[in-house]
Amino acid sequence: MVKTMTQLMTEDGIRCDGRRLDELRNISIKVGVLKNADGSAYIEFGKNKILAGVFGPRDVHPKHMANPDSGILRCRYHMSPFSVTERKNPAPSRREIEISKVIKEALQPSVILKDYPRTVIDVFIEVLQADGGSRCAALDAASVALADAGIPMRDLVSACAAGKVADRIVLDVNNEEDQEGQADMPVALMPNLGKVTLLQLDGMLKPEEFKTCMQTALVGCKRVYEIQRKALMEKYFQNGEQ
Amino acid sequence: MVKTMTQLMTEDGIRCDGRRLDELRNISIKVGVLKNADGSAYIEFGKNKILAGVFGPRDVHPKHMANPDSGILRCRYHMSPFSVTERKNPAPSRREIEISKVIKEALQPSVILKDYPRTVIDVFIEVLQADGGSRCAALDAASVALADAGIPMRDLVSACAAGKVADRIVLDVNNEEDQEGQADMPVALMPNLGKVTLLQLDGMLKPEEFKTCMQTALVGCKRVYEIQRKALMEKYFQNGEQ
Amino acid sequence: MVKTMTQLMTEDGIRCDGRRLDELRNISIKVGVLKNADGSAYIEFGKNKILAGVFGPRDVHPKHMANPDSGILRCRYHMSPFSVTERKNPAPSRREIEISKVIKEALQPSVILKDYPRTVIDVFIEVLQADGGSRCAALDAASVALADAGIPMRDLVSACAAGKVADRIVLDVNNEEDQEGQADMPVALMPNLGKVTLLQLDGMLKPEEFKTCMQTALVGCKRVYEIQRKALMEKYFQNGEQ
Amino acid sequence: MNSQILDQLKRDKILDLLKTGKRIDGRTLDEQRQLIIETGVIPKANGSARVKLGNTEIITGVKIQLDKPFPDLGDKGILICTAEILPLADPNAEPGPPNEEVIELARVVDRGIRETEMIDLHQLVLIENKSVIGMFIDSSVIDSGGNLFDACSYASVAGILSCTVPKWEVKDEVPTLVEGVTSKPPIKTLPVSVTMARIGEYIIVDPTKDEESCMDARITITTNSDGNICAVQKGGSDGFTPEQLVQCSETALTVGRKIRKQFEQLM
Amino acid sequence: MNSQILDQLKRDKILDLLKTGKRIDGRTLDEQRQLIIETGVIPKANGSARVKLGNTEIITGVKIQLDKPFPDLGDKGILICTAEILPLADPNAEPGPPNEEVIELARVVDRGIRETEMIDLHQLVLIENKSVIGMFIDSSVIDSGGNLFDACSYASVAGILSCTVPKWEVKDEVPTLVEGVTSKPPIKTLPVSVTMARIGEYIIVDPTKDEESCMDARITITTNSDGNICAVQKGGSDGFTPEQLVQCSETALTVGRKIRKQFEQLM
Amino acid sequence: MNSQILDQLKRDKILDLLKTGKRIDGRTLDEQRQLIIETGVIPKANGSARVKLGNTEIITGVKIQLDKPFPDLGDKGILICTAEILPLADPNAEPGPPNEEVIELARVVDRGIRETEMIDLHQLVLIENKSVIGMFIDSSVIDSGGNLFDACSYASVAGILSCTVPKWEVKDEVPTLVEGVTSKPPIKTLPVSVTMARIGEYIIVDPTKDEESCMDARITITTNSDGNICAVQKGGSDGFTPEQLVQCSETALTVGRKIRKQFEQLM
Repeated sequence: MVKTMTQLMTEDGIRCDGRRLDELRNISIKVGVLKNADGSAYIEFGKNKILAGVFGPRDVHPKHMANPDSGILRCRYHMSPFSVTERKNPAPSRREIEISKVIKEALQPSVILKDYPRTVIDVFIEVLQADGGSRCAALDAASVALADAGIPMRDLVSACAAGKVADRIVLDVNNEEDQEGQADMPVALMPNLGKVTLLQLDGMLKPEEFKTCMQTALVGCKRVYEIQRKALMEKYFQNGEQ
Repeated sequence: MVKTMTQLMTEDGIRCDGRRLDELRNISIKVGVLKNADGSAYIEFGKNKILAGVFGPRDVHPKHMANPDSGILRCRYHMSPFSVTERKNPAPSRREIEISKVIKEALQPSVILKDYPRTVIDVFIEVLQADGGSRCAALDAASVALADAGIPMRDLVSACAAGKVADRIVLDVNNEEDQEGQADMPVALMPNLGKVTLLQLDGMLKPEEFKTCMQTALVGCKRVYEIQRKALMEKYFQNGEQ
Repeated sequence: MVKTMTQLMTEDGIRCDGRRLDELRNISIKVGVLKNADGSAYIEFGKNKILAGVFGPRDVHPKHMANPDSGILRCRYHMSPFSVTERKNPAPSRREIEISKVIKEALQPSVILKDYPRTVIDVFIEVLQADGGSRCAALDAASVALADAGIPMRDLVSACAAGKVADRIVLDVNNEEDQEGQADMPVALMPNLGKVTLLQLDGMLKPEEFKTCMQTALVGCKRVYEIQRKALMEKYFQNGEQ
Repeated sequence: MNSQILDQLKRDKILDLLKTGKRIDGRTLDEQRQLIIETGVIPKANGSARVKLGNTEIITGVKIQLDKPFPDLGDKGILICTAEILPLADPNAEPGPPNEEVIELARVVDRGIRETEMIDLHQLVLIENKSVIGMFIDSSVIDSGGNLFDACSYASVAGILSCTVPKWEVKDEVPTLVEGVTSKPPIKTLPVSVTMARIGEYIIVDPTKDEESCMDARITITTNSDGNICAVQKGGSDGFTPEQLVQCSETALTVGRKIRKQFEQLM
Repeated sequence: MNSQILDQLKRDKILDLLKTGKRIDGRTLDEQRQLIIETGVIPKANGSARVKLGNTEIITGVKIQLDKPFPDLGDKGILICTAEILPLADPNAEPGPPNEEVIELARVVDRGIRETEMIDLHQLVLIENKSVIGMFIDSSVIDSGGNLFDACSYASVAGILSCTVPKWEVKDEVPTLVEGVTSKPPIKTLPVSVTMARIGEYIIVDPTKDEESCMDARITITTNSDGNICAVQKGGSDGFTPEQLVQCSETALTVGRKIRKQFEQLM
Repeated sequence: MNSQILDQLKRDKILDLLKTGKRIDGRTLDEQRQLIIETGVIPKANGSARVKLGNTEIITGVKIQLDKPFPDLGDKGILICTAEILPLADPNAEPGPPNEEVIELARVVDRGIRETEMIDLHQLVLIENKSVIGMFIDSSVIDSGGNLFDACSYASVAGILSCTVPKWEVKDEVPTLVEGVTSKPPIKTLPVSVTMARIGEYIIVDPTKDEESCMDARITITTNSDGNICAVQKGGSDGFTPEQLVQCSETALTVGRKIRKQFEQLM
């Protein structure tokens, strides 16, 4: 299906997948989906299908990586060979290594590591099917999986992108918009503490657009937060506020 | 030389290399051929030419691999670049890694590891020239090399393949039969304990043929055992029963 | 520019870059050019531009490499991707690994390691632009960087190549002469102790030429030594004999 | 490791139960755990399956793309099965290049499908010696609960069965994708892998992780729709008697038939 | 690590000074260190630069060579920026394959130049889908004194500006080098990367190594000549408030303008 | 390491003997160990040799196959010598990628054969710039008893001398194998590598493993049939005086002549 720029949005601001400018894709989160992991979550975010599993706090191997004053957090973001159009080599790409790092740094302020010196908390993320915004969706699942593992946390981390498509700022950029749009800005927020823990941008924004785009993303993060909270409630309180 | 299926066997059951159905290729084993290794053996099995060297029991590196309750056995099966028709990359292939594992597990029941906690016995196998059945020949040499190294053992391990060629079950599949035959089944036996420690199959066998094929291979293993025993006697008792 | 053999030297013994047979290229050495390294030097030797940085004596990682009776010396010779005509892959080539080893062994006799058991002295060499004789130039910079780091030394190491071009023995082979000449012989000398610590040869020399070539290179080494000494004096004694 | 005390206690308990013909999860010795197969779980892939075998869970995706044939195999398409144990599937799994266990797992899964000749590779040729269809069947273990061999094999087979193969037309020696036209892959037979463990003198089908941690030896036997035995892999640090192996081959056929029925419902 | 005692003491001292509006090296909060750019330092490369930003020093070389385009990007030339921290640049740098910090560094530098569309990649095409010009911009950190992101970015931009691009003529579908003819690369805009660190509630521009060792979070913002914001990368183990981020974007524009003037003198 | 006590004792004993002109195995200082060369030991290879030099044993195989020339070397065939120390050859050898010692070994063996121009590479060209004959000479150390440099070099030379080179005819720009026709490789000269060690003030030829463990420095000199010196490699953690090096070059020529006679018997 060849898509030209003009098809990314109608004149009425309806996007190529039928959404309005400020509308999220469908999101569903399931908590505790894995038996081996200490905590886990599965998210579907648009066409993203992502698993997150958490182990720890546990002993660090190799030992010289341990910190005597604090626990450490490690993160691996990995894409399955079948998750993208062209089969992906299973060895981690430089892109995956960078995303693993920014996700780790986005989760880190939410996790209370001081109480677990010499240990590690491992967050493993597997992207089974990738769509636009996979790093945000991955973060959303990972934060819920950390909570499911019983790790003490200051806040959840809720992530969502915004972007610029056909000269307008839109919430939650999908794959086509990411490929052919003008800007993509993934954002992660600790909603209760009001801190942005991930911010990236690829594209071209005027200074005013930069502000609007970030505000739009933050609104999205807060909506994602409600979905994360509900998913955790559903697992931990039978009568989750459905 | 192009070989068609019909040429693999004559109507009288004579195979492409002149052997009868139940006939082994020429096998010769020399014990103690290496000066540095604690034990060693060289086998010629048909056109296979294979060296096995054993070191140990010795300290384990890296140390975290050591088992405080038992010795461990490690095995590396490796093919020389010049051992096959097309020059082989010297880095170990996935095939070599798998064969290293099944050989290790085939040798393991024969070796008494309990008495050597925290140590390792290393078995290194080098295929200098490869023919059909190289993993069996490698095993035969490795077991003799373990005995030569003075490692306490419950039994030798004797290995030989059988297979299906031109609709008949044959002993000791050679290279052409392996490439163009219908089945190849490498088997390893501890002859005195009556235990099969390696069994693989590639091909297609009816249930009855499966039994016959295994029995055929076991007969071969026992014949190989006599050759292994004789080789050890020749080294350790000057008047080996030649 | 296509260069034929005859163009490498005029009948009067003037070389393709205008030098006489026994003339060095321009050499300049700056000491202490890096802020992080414990010692450093930058050399321009013809068109070679090479940095050397020294760290240590410091703890060895991984620890099992440490020697309880002596310090150890490590050396990495590395070429920048942009240092040669065709962009070079940044991963170390087999050539770079070999040169790292011969440089380490050429420096080793000059460094007093006994007083620093369990430690390492790391010598890192980066070839920013490569010309003929880069290993000699690298050695010259590395030895000065070791001195700059305050490592106790028995002598400096001074290196220079000689070779055979158009049937004549020449000092300090440049890139064209290395590529199209008849022999290249890099030599390193501890000038005060009179010991040759590096000697390699690629090419074809008659026995008499071998001696002449080595003697020529040794004269070059001694001249390089004066330049190294002057560079160190300039840093450590304001009134360096410029 | 068998030598560890916990494993020894586990083994004692499991053996005590086996003497009475029972297993810790209540199964009989030749009974598999429940197998749940769901296909089409990765819509972007050409085929996919999620398989649960007891506590073990696998996701397999199939990617189909134009490829060049292997040298000397110019009359065959390409079929490659891989398997990996994701680090989230097991506390002991480690990220990084595959170790020998994972390599064995992948190769045994691949061999079962290859040696039964499940797919007619000749039908995947577009231009002999030049251009063929490649099928990449990648299995990821997402929860490790024992018997990864069978679970990955089932997920791979189900993934293949769920496939739609794109159509390429050869025009002027160049294969060109024909939009919107697909077909099923050329299936010739249904391979079923059955893995058994020996604990003491008992042979049990489809071992759990606990059973595997104290087994003596392991055997995986793959049969095809015609009741042939096509691939065998013995594993583990001890052996089998020849009689036990014959018994295993019969069990593999019997148990295999039930699984094959589940596959047939996917066709 | 923040937890180490020395870093804590350093942080206390730095924070005390910041409360009075000062930094340990005497700069104001939004003041960059002196930037010294020298080009043509590697004559054998097609372009090169040596950049000093305070105690940080970078050498960048640009190599230009014939290449094949990426699949699906047949109408664009190739531009690849890399970065590495030489082991002589830092006592903690280690030889060997790049770790995650170095990979992030290289990717952020590359993204800044790519997303601003500094170079018109369409002009690097020789034969569509077949033959293009490839530009490899390799930066080596030779002295590490903090803010490697900006220093590598400046060195890369300066290296590109100093480039002479060889000329290839296409004859009979074969690109042939035309000796002695070169041109400047097709520059569309000048990217400027500005990195800021948050320490406590203070945002400081162009952090030194000491400031980085005790910062809470980091942000790198790249702007182009038209005053657009084109690339952002947040790093570090804590976050920013949205207000701080807006402030950072404004600072990036203001500070960026000064740096861009330095670049313009190279053109 | 020299510093270890055992090595020191060994060194003391070896030096005491050297003062009386003797070595621990009874040889004179400039005497090589017995060299036994057997060729054709790997019939499936195009050439092969097993070499014993005292307790050191090497197997070399030569594979000859069609190849593409290196860029800019389109008028030359390909010749690559490798060497590896098998883990069964030495208790200290480790499986895995080659370390710096093994890389040096391989490169010195390769250089000796390359720089003497043993093989006329121009005669290995089938179609200039397109298609050449490649010779891969792979040496495996199977027993390590000192002086691997010379032993691998001798095995490589013997392997080459034993080679039969297949014939390819060029038809319509395509090289085609001519069955049953072979020739000898185009040999121009016979390289002989001679390695010497310095222990104290003594220079000894063909050091054993014990002698190597306490030597001060090492030198390998390769000469050709015309008595030229073609390749030199100094190794070890100390140096030589210029006079010692001249002495070594003379010894390399004298000792080399005897070895060359052994090679001539293989031709």
